[in-house]
Amino acid sequence: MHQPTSPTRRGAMALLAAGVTVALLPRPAWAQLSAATQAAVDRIRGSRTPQEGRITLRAPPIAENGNTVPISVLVDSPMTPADHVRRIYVFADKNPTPDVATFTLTPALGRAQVDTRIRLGQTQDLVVLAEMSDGALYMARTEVKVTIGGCGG
Amino acid sequence: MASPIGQPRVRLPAQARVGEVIEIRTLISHAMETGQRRDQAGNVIPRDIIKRFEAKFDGETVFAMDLAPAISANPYIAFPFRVERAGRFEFTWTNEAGDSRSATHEIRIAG
Amino acid sequence: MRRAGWLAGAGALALGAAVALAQGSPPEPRRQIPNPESGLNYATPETRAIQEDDFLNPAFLWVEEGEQAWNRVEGTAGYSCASCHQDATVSMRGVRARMPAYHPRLQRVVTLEQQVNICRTERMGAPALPIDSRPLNAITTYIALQSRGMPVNVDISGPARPFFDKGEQFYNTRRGQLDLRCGSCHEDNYGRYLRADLLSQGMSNGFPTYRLKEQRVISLQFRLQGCVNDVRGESPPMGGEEFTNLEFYLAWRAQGLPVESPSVRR
Amino acid sequence: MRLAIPAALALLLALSSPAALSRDTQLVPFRIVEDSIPEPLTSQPGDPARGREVALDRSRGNCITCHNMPVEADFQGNLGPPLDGVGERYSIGELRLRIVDMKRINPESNMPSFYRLEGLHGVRRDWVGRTILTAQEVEDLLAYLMTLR
Repeated sequence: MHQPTSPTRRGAMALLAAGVTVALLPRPAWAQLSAATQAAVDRIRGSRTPQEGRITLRAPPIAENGNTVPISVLVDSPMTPADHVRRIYVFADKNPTPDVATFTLTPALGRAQVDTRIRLGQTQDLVVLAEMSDGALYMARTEVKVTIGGCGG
Repeated sequence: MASPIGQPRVRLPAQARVGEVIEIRTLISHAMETGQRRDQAGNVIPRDIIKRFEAKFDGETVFAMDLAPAISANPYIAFPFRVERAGRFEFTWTNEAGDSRSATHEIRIAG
Repeated sequence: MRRAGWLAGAGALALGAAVALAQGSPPEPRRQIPNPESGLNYATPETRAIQEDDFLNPAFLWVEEGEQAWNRVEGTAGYSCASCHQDATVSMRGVRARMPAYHPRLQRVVTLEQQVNICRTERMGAPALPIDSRPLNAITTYIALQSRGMPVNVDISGPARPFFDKGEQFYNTRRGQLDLRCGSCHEDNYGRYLRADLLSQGMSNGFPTYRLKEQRVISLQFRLQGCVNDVRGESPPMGGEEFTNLEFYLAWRAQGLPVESPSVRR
Repeated sequence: MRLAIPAALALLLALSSPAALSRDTQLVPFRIVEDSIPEPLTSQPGDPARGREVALDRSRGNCITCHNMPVEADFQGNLGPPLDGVGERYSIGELRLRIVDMKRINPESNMPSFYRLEGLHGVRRDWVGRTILTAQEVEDLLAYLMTLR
């Protein structure tokens, strides 16, 4: 429907498009976190060690504006009373305060997925923890580059 | 002084098959003031956010979200729901002052 | 009374056209970008996805507010917008596509925002709403939505032409400490990156727009203020003559592009 | 009444023009020889480390907004040519004129004049009478650019 006509632009869009729509887990979940995020994660995990896997975290690799960044978290779970996702925690590692949201889920949902739009103050990692009904914890993280505007003002 | 919670928008199908997982999408008009911005005169704009969202089905909480100031203005929240019977959803947004706003939606079983 | 006003307006419009014909309008100017592209083409897939789904697009909160305002009686005359214009989905269809337009009685070009305020102050006995205020943006967003998909088609002929010319002059005047004209970015360099910003052609067919940065619906003239400010220029006021003429020129630059209001931009 | 206005104007001018003049005269004099300014604007030699900061600072040089630079930084602009090797392609005098006032070389250029006051239109109030860079910042920036070989 919208046909690009500018070759420079088309190249740029191809670059952008190449990184989009894929689920990302580009770095180990246990790479260094900011002190504030680490403290928040420690409060949740207690003595538990989060595992990798099960979480699909979708976020744009490049956010056009950090004030409105669409994100989606999908956790692989049957969502039955015996085996479901109880909570999903989202942190922005380098925001002034890392807390973004805590979701409380129940088996009634049928699928463990949440979508929202968040604010990121700068390029940073998004960190997600998922707590299962049996107490198991999973963790994922992905980097979102937040664009820097051209005009200095 | 919290500003009034704006108009909610909710989208979900009016009917679904038994066992079908539907998507519930919600949007509410709200500035989500972080408390870190200043107005033109240099005064801090007081923090004023939607703090909690709850979805109930026939009176039972099925989904909830605790929001921090890092949620964008006009919060968009979407989640799934497995339809087992006809019933009534109630969605409630509550700000830090304890004011809340609700919307209700019925769902029927198709066929 | 109301009808008489309409007729007088129509008469003046016809007269204006006749005068222009008699005097022979200057030829239609040639566009620097003959085949313009919407800013949508310069947005990331995520931003496009928000625009392309009316539920994801938060501007529809403004649309709903505007629809309520349309039917709300305000002012001393006891009228709402609907009192005169009835169903906006019928009466307002195409209006956004041909605004700004020459106003024969006021003998100048007026924007959609200004036309709403003219109705409010002259017909409804209600106060004018501040330019770019939430209630005004809600009404203009609701009105603009009724033209979605229709090609921008402003009339720059006849008595409108001097205002167009002034807008064009503003567009092409280098200003601010950075000494840039509008076209420095939006004609000479679209498709290139200014830091992370992929420069668009600066087409106005999506306004009012929901801007991700401001997290609200903004009017075109609010955006124009931002641009002038960014080149370290002293911005004219929103709603003033300079930006109104510039908005008129910008609409002509986007002639033929579909109205996308309310669009979503970074 | 009719007299009062010019009087007030004259007073206003008398009050404001010395300030404006003294700012104007802050521009250090320089001599253009062909397409270069051969002599430095300041007696203090440019500092490449400070110049690098100027080049990257959004509120000062902000070179990276329009030019690709040989530094680790996300989102480098491409309106102008890449700066890698610029210290080899031009003499320092040639670069000095290009930074001070590119429009002396190409009036159609969109590169801002970083050390010019006259001939600007509608400058924002807080920038009136000020150049984008100080003379010393120009020299620091040049010292950095000359390291790009």
